[in-house]
Amino acid sequence: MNADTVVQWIERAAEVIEENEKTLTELDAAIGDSDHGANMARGFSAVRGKLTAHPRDDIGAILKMVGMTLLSTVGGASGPLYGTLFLEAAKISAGKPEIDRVVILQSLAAGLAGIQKRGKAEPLDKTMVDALGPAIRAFEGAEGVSLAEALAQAAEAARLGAEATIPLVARKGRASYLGERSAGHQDPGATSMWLLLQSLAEAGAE
Amino acid sequence: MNADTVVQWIERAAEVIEENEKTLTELDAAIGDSDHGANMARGFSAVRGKLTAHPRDDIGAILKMVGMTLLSTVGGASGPLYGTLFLEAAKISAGKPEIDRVVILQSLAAGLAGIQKRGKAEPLDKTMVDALGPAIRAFEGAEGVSLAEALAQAAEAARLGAEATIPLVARKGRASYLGERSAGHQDPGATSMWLLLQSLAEAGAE
Amino acid sequence: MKKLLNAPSDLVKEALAGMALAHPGLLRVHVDPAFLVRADAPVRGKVAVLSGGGSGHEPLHGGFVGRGMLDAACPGAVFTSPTPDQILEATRAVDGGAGVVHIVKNYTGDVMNFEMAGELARDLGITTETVLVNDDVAVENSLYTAGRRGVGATVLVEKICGAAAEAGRALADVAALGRRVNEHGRSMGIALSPCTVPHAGKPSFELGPDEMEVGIGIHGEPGRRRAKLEPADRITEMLMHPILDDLPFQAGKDVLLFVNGLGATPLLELYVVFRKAHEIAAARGLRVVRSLVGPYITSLEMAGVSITLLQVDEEMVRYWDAPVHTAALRWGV
Amino acid sequence: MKKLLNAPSDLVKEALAGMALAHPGLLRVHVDPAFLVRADAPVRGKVAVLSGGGSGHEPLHGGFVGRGMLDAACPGAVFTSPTPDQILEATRAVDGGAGVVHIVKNYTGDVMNFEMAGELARDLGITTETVLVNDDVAVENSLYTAGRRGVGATVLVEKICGAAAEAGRALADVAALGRRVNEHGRSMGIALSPCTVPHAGKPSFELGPDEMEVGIGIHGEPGRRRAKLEPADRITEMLMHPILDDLPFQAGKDVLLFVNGLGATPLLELYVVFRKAHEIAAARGLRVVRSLVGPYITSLEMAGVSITLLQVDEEMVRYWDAPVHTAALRWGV
Ligand SMILES: Nc1ncnc2c1ncn2[C@@H]1O[C@H](COP(=O)(O)OP(=O)(O)O)[C@@H](O)[C@H]1O
Ligand SMILES: Nc1ncnc2c1ncn2[C@@H]1O[C@H](COP(=O)(O)OP(=O)(O)O)[C@@H](O)[C@H]1O
Ligand SMILES: [Mg+2]
Ligand SMILES: [Mg+2]
Ligand SMILES: [Mg+2]
Ligand SMILES: [Mg+2]
Repeated sequence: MNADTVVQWIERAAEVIEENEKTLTELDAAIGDSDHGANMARGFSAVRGKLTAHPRDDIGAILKMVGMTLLSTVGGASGPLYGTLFLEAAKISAGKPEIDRVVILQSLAAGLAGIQKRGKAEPLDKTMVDALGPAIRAFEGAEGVSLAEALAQAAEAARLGAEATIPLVARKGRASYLGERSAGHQDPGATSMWLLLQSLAEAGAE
Repeated sequence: MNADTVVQWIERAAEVIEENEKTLTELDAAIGDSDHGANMARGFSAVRGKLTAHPRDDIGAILKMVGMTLLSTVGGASGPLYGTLFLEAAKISAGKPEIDRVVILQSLAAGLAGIQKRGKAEPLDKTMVDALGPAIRAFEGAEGVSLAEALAQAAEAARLGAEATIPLVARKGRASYLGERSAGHQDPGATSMWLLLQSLAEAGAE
Repeated sequence: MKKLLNAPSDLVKEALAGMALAHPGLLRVHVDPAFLVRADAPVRGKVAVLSGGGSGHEPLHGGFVGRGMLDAACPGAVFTSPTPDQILEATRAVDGGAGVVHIVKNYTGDVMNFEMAGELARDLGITTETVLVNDDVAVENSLYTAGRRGVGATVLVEKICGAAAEAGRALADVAALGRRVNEHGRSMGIALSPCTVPHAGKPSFELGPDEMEVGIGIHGEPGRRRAKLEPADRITEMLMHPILDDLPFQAGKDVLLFVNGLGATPLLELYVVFRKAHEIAAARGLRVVRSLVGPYITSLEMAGVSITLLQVDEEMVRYWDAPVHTAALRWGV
Repeated sequence: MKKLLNAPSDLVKEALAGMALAHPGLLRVHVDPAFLVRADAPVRGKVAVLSGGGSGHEPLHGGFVGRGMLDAACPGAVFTSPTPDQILEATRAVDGGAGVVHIVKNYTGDVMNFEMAGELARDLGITTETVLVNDDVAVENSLYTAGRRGVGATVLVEKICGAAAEAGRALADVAALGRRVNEHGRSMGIALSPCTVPHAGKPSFELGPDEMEVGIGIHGEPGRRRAKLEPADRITEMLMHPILDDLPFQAGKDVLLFVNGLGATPLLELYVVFRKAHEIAAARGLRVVRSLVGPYITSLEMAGVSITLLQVDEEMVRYWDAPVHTAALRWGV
């Protein structure tokens, strides 16, 4: 995967987030404060503005820019977490104009580790971790297939993981205030995480 | 008409006002501030509490008590006006244990004069005057019939007068702020005035 | 609209009891007839300033009782003018021997009840002066209406009269000052959603999701006209232009700009309106020297905003700035 | 719910501009990143007190910027925690060389953004101390939740920390005091009707005419449970008893009783609740020595009330009484 693909990923992600802003808002209305859609849209819109002119020689630098931008525009719980995801991933791919699947795996894993270090969420706490964790495991286990196929499997695992948050009682984040009432609703952050990974798979397929 | 009949009138009025509190509220909601029903009910409830023990030898004293009580409990525009109505009527029948139709006419006329002096409303301004004025003229013109029949005609004139306020544009009171929008709604004060006079007719019929 | 209350007929009485408990050093509550007075009333030798009206506009008037503003406030039932005996007893309770100013919002009921109370006070040898507040530009002041309503300028009249009285000014001066404030203030409001009077159980009018009432009062009655909901900046223009043209406010003058919440409108939105109103005033060549933003004269839970613009002179500003110690306005003490 | 605004994404920015115009001598507004600081910031040698959070809770926090309370406030988007760069820039702007206290409401986003800002501030040589506010008793503080929410006690922590800082107390003392206030404060709220976040266009939940949400927060999310609407006195009991039992508040102690409007509840109703809450506190043997009633920490146009009870000692009362000059709280100056 080269830097152009990474840029395509983020551009696609920004589109997908914008297309799904209403959905994310509604998910966050049911078990939160209705801002996740606007938060993510604001963040990715700011990122998109900076992407076009960004140099294409260092993937880490691109991811760092994405992380810093999300961190300073998204806010809420998702801002620091998504910011950390990209900043930690950026460290792994620092200086590289191209990354192979090993680096991709390490970057995603570093991102997850950063999210869990910052937010202290465990699997099944009903958060974005429940989309990213399965995605990483699927990607890791996708041997003997193309990178594009592996990314697609990761995206599918993220989708299923987000869906699997529906019956869960939230133990982290704003949804946890609702207790049992949080069950029956899909977690907004897990949903946006899936959308991110889906965009990555789409960029990786081209 | 003796004092007992006057007491019956006021007791009947209190009942009728209570029965029609919701109607008066709704009329005052359309072109006012929704309080006329509660105002009148509060006032007549207070009056009813004082009626039972009140001496029956002086109709003027009874009417004065009614006026003072309404004045100190009703509030709003209708409080001073209804208070004045009864206080002015009380002066005419002061000291009398019985009143004939001449005194009744003078009392009502004094009441209307008091209302118009205090509130400065003219006929067709869309106020209680538009029920009381016609009632007085009907009573005055009811020659050769019993007192009961004359009072019934007065009540009917009040009813028609209140209904006739429907198409009028209010020029006095809170409804006047609405301008043209006040047309199409019956005036609450004219309606309560009719109810008062209807109660008087009912008491006079017994 | 749902409400936090017990029996509707106990609402005012219970709220007064709560005020007495919340502000013990500030005011005293008299239960029957109902009125509030400043804790140190009567203040001998000082002109007393008294107002009142229906409940449902809080903090107006009870929240303005205290040093530097109202000596007494008379609360009627919700949206119902207080009665002459309330007003008389309150007048007697605060009469310090220098006369009593009655600040009366121009509604037929308020005017008549205060008039009758004034007559009774006179019979008892208490001199009263009435300052009528009729700042609302939405209604024509003509032979065909009950005159202009008293709305936002009431707060400003109460503050300025209260300060003048506290400073030892004579009765005629305090009243004249109050009238001058009224004459130089203009207001107008809009509503995005109605309010519900507890006894009535339902709002007095309904508004669709894209409608607003223009030229609204503070008693829940419909406004002058219904219009399509517009952005805040356009609404601010719709309020400011009639206000500016009515006095008319002339370039080079100083003004106090008061953006008032009618009850349910968030402070965020009031500041958005203030920003635009300030811009419009400045464009008209006015200097905004003082400001007030918040829910000060409300209409239960009505969502909406009213703007009051007061052309001020040095004396008005001095009395606006003077110390005041009430539940809802406090500075300098 | 309809709103007075222009473009939703400009709401916060325009409101800030309005605040700057309305309170020019009191605060300064920085646009990008967005924050407000007291007009005389930085105050050299004084511990600075900073807070922030999503917009939509006004006057919290921007309305509490000024002498004796907050040096700075960082407003995020509606109901959205501010970002580390906002908090860092505001921290730098008010750092007087004696350290900065960050008052952080216990929400995952607020905590993380302030944490990251604190790390960045440390890198720049600015010492910060975090006071976490988590007074809401409606949520269990357990391994299975994100902890108790910071609600009404935030106002009290900000006032008391602000006063202590103004009095020249050291950073560690101000922080310790703030934590002690938090530890002795308990809150709970109910909602009669929801609010609508501008971007969302519709409320996050619907309530029937005879329903209320019990254990509500200030971000529009549903409460702990839905219940039948009850009379005000019963609702007050439903709030006071969990509050009283949680600390637990013990007979003979002094308390500050704070009855807060969530946005659309009329002041009349807040005082009805105060009356009953005061009675319940007194029945528990508590002495209500201070009170606060009004919309101080809101949730846009939510109708509802929250109660905060703070067990106070002499030091807390002294700092509560100390002069404060902000848009929303002012005394002694
Ligand atoms: N501690 C946490 N760890 C991981 N993810 C979390 C945590 N807390 C919240 N989230 C995620 O953040 C999402 C909510 O984001 P957002 O609505 O933008 O922030 P906020 O909850 O502050 O309004 C949740 O759906 C959840 O996926
Ligand atoms: N100037 C007036 N003269 C006569 N009647 C009036 C006048 N002003 C108002 N009214 C009467 O009072 C009625 C309203 O009474 P009410 O609702 O109790 O008082 P308010 O208008 O103060 O709320 C009107 O319907 C009208 O009949
Ligand atoms: Mg959210
Ligand atoms: Mg009425
Ligand atoms: Mg009325
Ligand atoms: Mg949020």
